[in-house]
Amino acid sequence: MEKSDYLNLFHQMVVIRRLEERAAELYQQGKIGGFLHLYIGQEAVSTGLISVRRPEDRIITAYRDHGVAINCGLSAKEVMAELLGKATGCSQGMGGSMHMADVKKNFWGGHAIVGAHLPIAAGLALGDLYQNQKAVTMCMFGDGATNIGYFHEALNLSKVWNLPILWVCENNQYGMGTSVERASAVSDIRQKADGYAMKNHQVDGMDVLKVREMAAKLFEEIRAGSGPQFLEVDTYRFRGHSMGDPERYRSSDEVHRWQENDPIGIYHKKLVEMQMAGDAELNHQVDLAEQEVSEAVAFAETSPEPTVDVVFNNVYVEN
Amino acid sequence: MEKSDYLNLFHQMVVIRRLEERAAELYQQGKIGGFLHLYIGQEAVSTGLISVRRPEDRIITAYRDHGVAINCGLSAKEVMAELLGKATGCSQGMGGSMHMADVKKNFWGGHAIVGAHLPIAAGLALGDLYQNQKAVTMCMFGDGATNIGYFHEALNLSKVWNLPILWVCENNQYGMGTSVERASAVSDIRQKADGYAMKNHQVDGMDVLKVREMAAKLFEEIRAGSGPQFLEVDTYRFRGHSMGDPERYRSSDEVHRWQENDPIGIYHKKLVEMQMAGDAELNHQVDLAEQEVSEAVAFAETSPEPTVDVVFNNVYVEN
Amino acid sequence: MARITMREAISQALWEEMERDPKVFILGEEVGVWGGTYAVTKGFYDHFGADRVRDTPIAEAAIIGGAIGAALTGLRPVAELMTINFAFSAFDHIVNQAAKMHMMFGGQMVLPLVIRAVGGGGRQLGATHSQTPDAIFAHFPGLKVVAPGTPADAKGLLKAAIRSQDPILFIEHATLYQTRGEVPEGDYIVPIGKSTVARPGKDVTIVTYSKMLEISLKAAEALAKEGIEAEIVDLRSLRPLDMDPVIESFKKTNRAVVVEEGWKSFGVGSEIAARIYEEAFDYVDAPVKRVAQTEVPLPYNHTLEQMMLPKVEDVISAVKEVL
Amino acid sequence: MARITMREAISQALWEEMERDPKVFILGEEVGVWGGTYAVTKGFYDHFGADRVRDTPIAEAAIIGGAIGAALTGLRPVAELMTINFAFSAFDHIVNQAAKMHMMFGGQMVLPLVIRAVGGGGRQLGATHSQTPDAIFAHFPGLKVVAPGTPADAKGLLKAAIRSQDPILFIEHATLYQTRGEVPEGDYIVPIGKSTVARPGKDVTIVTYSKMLEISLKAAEALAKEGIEAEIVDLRSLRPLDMDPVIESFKKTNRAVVVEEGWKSFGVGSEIAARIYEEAFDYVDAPVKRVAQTEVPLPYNHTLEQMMLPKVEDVISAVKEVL
Ligand SMILES: Cc1ncc(C[n+]2csc(CCOP(=O)(O)OP(=O)(O)O)c2C)c(N)n1
Ligand SMILES: Cc1ncc(C[n+]2csc(CCOP(=O)(O)OP(=O)(O)O)c2C)c(N)n1
Ligand SMILES: [Mg+2]
Ligand SMILES: [Mg+2]
Repeated sequence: MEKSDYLNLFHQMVVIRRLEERAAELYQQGKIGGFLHLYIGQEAVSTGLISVRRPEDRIITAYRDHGVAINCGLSAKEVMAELLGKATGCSQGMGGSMHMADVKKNFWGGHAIVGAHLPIAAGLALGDLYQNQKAVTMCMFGDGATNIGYFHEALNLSKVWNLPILWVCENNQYGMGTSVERASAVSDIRQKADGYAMKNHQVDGMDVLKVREMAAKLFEEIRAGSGPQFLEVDTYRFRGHSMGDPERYRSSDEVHRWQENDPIGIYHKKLVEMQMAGDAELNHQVDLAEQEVSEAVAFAETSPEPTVDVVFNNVYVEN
Repeated sequence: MEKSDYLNLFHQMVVIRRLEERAAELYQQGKIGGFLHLYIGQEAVSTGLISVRRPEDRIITAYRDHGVAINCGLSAKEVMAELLGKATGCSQGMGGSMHMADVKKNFWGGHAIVGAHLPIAAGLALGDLYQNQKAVTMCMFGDGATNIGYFHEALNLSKVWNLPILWVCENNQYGMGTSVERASAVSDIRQKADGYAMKNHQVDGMDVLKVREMAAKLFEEIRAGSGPQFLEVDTYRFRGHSMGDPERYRSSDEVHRWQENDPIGIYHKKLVEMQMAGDAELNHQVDLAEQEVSEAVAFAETSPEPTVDVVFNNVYVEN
Repeated sequence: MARITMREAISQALWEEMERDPKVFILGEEVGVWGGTYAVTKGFYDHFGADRVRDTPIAEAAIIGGAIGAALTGLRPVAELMTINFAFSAFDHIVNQAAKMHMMFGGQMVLPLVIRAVGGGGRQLGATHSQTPDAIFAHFPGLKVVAPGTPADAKGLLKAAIRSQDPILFIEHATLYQTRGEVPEGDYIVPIGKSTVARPGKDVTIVTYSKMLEISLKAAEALAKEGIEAEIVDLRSLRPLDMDPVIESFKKTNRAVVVEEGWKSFGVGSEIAARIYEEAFDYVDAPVKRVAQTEVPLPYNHTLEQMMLPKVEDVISAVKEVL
Repeated sequence: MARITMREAISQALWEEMERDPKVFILGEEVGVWGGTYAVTKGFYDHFGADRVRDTPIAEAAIIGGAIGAALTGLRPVAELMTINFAFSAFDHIVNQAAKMHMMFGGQMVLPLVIRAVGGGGRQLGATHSQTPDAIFAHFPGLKVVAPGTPADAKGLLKAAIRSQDPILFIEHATLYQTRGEVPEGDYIVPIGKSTVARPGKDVTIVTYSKMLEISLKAAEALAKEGIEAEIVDLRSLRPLDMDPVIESFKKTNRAVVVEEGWKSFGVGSEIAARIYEEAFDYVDAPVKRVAQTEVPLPYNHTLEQMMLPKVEDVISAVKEVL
C-alpha cells in the first residue's frame, strides 16, 4: 500500500460521513423524502472491502447503500442528486436513497426488500462463471437479513454451484430494533455458513485496515476458484435505523461505548501513529471532503427534476 | 416394549406397504387421480417415530403422507377412500393423496408445497408453548425440502423461541430426480442444524427399532423443555417419485441394493431372531393386513362421492 | 364517542380484544420493543408481555406460517406485516396455505387468523415499497380481504376480524393513520363483507374504499359546490364483495366512477365495473369510469410519484365525464 | 410446416434459441437429468450439457433471483417454474424485483429474462397445485405476461420472449401439451402484446386465451351448427394487453363473452369487460358475460373439480345469453 492508498481510505470514509450528515440535515428540511438509512459508524466496512476490488468485480448491497455507492466510485454529486430525486442522480431520481446503482461501475444497487438481493447476487456470480470471467461478486447484507429464506436459498445455491461470490454480513448488532440475539438462532452470524460447509471468517469492522486485509485475501482466493466464502464484519450504526427511529431498543450508553470506537477516529489515530500522515494533513483531507460534499449539495439542489418521460420510458425496454 | 408393541410395528408397516401397493394398482386403473407419492421403502421411518408419540403430540408432514396417516391412527378405510376422492375419506375427498389429515388424531396433514408446512409446524408448537401444554410437535419433510427458504425461517424461529418441536428430515437420497449432493451444500443434512446451534442426530431409517429408540429419547427431551431438535433419518424410496417417474436419475442397481435393505424384511428377520415371533405368526399378520386393506378398498369403492355442498360449505367457516 | 385517529382506533381494537381474550396475541417485526413501526402497538409489549406481543425475525413466511399453525391450535394470532409489500415474501402462505386449508382438508382445519398489513403509496418509498396490490389478494377464494377507510370502521372491522373463524387480510393505509373520526367506545363491531353508503347523493355513484374514500369525499365536497351530489359507496371488504349498496345506488344515479389507489388493469375497478354492467345493465347511462394509479412502478421523485397517484381532481373530472 | 404438439413446439423454440445464442440457458427444478417434469426439455441435458441446462435445488426464490442476476450480466436465462403455483414461493422476485428493476434504477438495469411456468387445473392435483392465477401477475406493470393457446403461438411467442430485453412470464397450460397444430419451422416469431382473431365470426365475440381457446373453439363449432358464428379473439398476452382486435370485433358483433380458466373476481374477464365498455360503449347490445372458474379452492374429487372449471357448455350458454 502506498501512502496515497492510506489517504484514500481516509478520504472515502470522511466523504461518506460528511455526505450523510448533510443528508440528514436535508431530510429534516424536507428536501429528501422516503426512508434514509444512514451508514454512519459503518464506513470502514465497505471502504475497506471495496478498496481491493477490481473493476470487473461486482458489488451489490441492501438499502443502506450510500457508502457502498461512494466506494464503488459514484460521485458525491450523483449520490446526493439521487437523494434529492433529481434527474442527475445515479438512478435519475427514480430510486432514491435505497436504490442507488451504477452498473457501468459494476455497482448493482441498493435493494430494499431485505435479503431479496442475495439470490440476485448469486445470479450475477453465475453470469461470470458461465462466461468464464475471473470476477468476484461481493454481496453485502445486514445481520437481520440472515434470518429470511432468501439468505438460505442463495447461500446453498452458491455452494452447490461453486459460485465466485463473497457473502458479507455487516453485523451492526440490530435489524431495526431487534438485536441479533433476539432474532437469530446463533449470535455469531458466521456460524450460519457452517450449515453450508462454507468457509467463513470474522473481522472487526471498525478497523478499515483489518477489513481491507481480510478482503484482499478473500477476493484473491475466490478469484482463484475457492468457491463462495462468508465474512462477518462486526460494526455498529451510530444513528437510528432510518430517520425517526425512537431507539427504545438500545441504551445511549451502549451507543456511546461504540461511538468511542469511531472508525474514522480510530483510523486517524492509526495513521498518525504509523507516521503515515499528520493531523494537519488529515484535517486538510477533511476539508477537501467537506468541499466535495458541499459541491455535491449545490449540484443536487440546482439540478433539474426528472421529466415524466423517464418514468414512462423505463417501465419496459421494448414498448 | 411388550410383544404386542413389537407386533404392532410390524403390522403398521405391512398395512402401509399393502395399502400403497393396492393404491398403485388403483391408480393404473384410473380410480385414483392426481399425484400419488408412495412411501414404499420408508415405512420404518414414521412407524418408528410415531409409535412413541402421545395423543397430545402433533404430527405434520409433506405430501408423501399415507404411511404417516396410518401411523397417526387413521384407518386404512378413510385413507383409501380419500385416495378415491370419496365423501368417507379423511378429508372428504377434497384433498386426495397429498392432503390427508385428521386433526382429532392430532395429524395436521400432508402438505403439498415443499417446505411450506415447516413454518406452520413452528406455529403448532408455538400454540402448545403459549398454552403451556407439554406436547411435542413432530414435523417431517424430505431432503429436498431442506433447500427452500421456508426450512430456514422455520428452524431459526423454532430455536429463537425455543419451541417444543422435533424436526425430522426423511432423507431418501433424492428430491424427485435430484440427489442430495446435487441440490444441497452439505450431504449430511443434519449438518444444517449446526447453523442454528440446534442439537441434531442421525438414525438408520430402515431399522424401525432404532428409529423408535431415537424417537423415544428425543420426544422425552423435548417434552422436558430441551427446545427444538433435529433428526435426519436415512432411508430410500423404492418406487418413483410419483406415478410415472421415468427414473433416469438413478440406476436400477442402486435401487436393488437398497431393496435388499427392505425395512419390513429386516424387521421380520429381527423379530424371528429375537424370538419375538415366528414366521407363521408374522405371515398371519401379513394376512390380517391384507384383509384390512382389501376391506378398505371395498369400503372406498362403495363409498359415495362427496356432494358439491362439501366444497361450497368449506370455503369459509363463516359465510 | 371520541374523535380519535385511525391509528388509535386500530390500537384500541387490538388492545380491547387482547384484554378480552387471552387467546389473542400479536406477532410480527418490531411489534414489541419498538412499539410497532407505525406505533400501532405502542405500549403493548410493556402491558401484555413478550409472550403475547412477539417480536419476530425478518422472516415473513415464518410469521404467516407460524400464525397459521398457532391459529390451528385454537389461538387467535394477529400477524403484522410491516408493509403489504412484504406480503409478497409470504405469498404462498397467505394465498396457498391460509386460503386453502379449510376447504382442502374437508373443513376440519379452522384458522382464526388476522394478517394486518400496511399498504399504500405516496411517501417516496420507491417502487418496491409503495404498492396497493389489494386486488390480487382479493382474487383468492378462501381468503377474506378487508380495508377500512375510517377510524370507526377500522376498529369495528378489526374486532370482527379477530373474532372471526376465517383467515383475513386486514389492509391499513399508511397515510390514513392520522385521519380522525368519531369512534364508538368499547365493543363496537362492524360486520365483514358489507359495503356501506359513506355519503348520500343522487347524481353519480362513486365506489371506493380505504385511502381513496378520503379522496373521494373531498371530490364530492367540491362537486357539491357545483351542485353535483355524489353518492359514495365504501366497499370496506374486497372479498366477500358486497355489491348490493353499489347496485342500489347505481340504479338511482345510473352513473358510476370507481376510485382505487392501485393499478387500473386487473384491479378493483375492473371488477366493480364488470359487475355493475352484469347486475344493472338496464340502468347504465354512461360508461363506468375507473380512476386508478398510472400503470408504472412508482418513482421516488416526489412530484412524479404524486403525478402517478389518483388525486381529488382526477375523481372530479371522472365524475364530470360520466355525467 | 409440421403438425406437432404444444410440447414439441415449446421444446423446439427452446432448442433453436439455445443453438442460436450461447447466452441462452435454462435453469429450474428437474430440467436437466430428469428431462423436465413435463418432458419439455427432454434430451437437452445430454446435448447442451450441465452448464446450460441447470438443475436447481427446490428453491424458487433462488431460481428466479438467480435468473435475474444472470440476466443483468447479459445472459438470457430461461427459468422454469415446475408449476405456476410455485411462483408464489418466488413472488417477490417476480413482481417486486424483476418487474421493478428497470424503472427503479432509471433504466440502467436490463433483464432479458423469461420465466416459464406451467399452469392450469383439471388434473386432480388439489387446491394448491391447480391454479390459473394469470390475472394477478398481469396486474404488475414492468412484467410482461404471455400465455399461448396454440402450438404455433407457443413457439413464436417463446422465441420472441427469449429475444426480448424485458422480464416475461410465459405461462404454459399443462393440459395443452398434447394439443397439436401446424407450426412453422425455423425462425418463427410472434410479436408479444398482440391479440389475434383465432376464428372469424359475426354474431358474438368470444375473448379468451390459453387453454380456454381450445374450449372456446369447440363451443364455436357447436354454435356454428346452430347457425351462430362466434368470432374468437385470442389475447395471447395479458400484459401488454392488446384490445384492438377485441374492440374491432365487438364493434361488429356488439356482444361479447370472456372465457378464462381462473377465478372470476378480479380476473381477466373483469378487465376485458371493463375495457369493452370504456372503449366501445356505444356498441354494447348486451352485458358482457364472463365465463370463469367457480370461486372455490379446487377440490381433488374428479367430478367436483370438473364441475368448478369452465366447460364448452358454459361457453355455449353464455353466448346464447348475450344474443
Ligand atoms: C422482506 C422485508 N421485510 C421487512 C422489511 C423492513 N425492514 C427494512 S430494513 C429492516 C431491518 C434489516 O436489518 P439488517 O438486515 O440487520 O440491516 P441493517 O438495517 O441493520 O443495515 C427491516 C425489517 C423489508 N424491507 N423487507
Ligand atoms: C415449492 C415447491 N416447489 C416444487 C414442488 C414440486 N415438487 C414436489 S415434491 C418435490 C421433491 C421433494 O423432494 P423431498 O423434499 O426430498 O421429498 P421426497 O419427495 O423425496 O419425499 C418437488 C420438487 C413443490 N411441490 N413445491
Ligand atoms: Mg443490522
Ligand atoms: Mg427426498
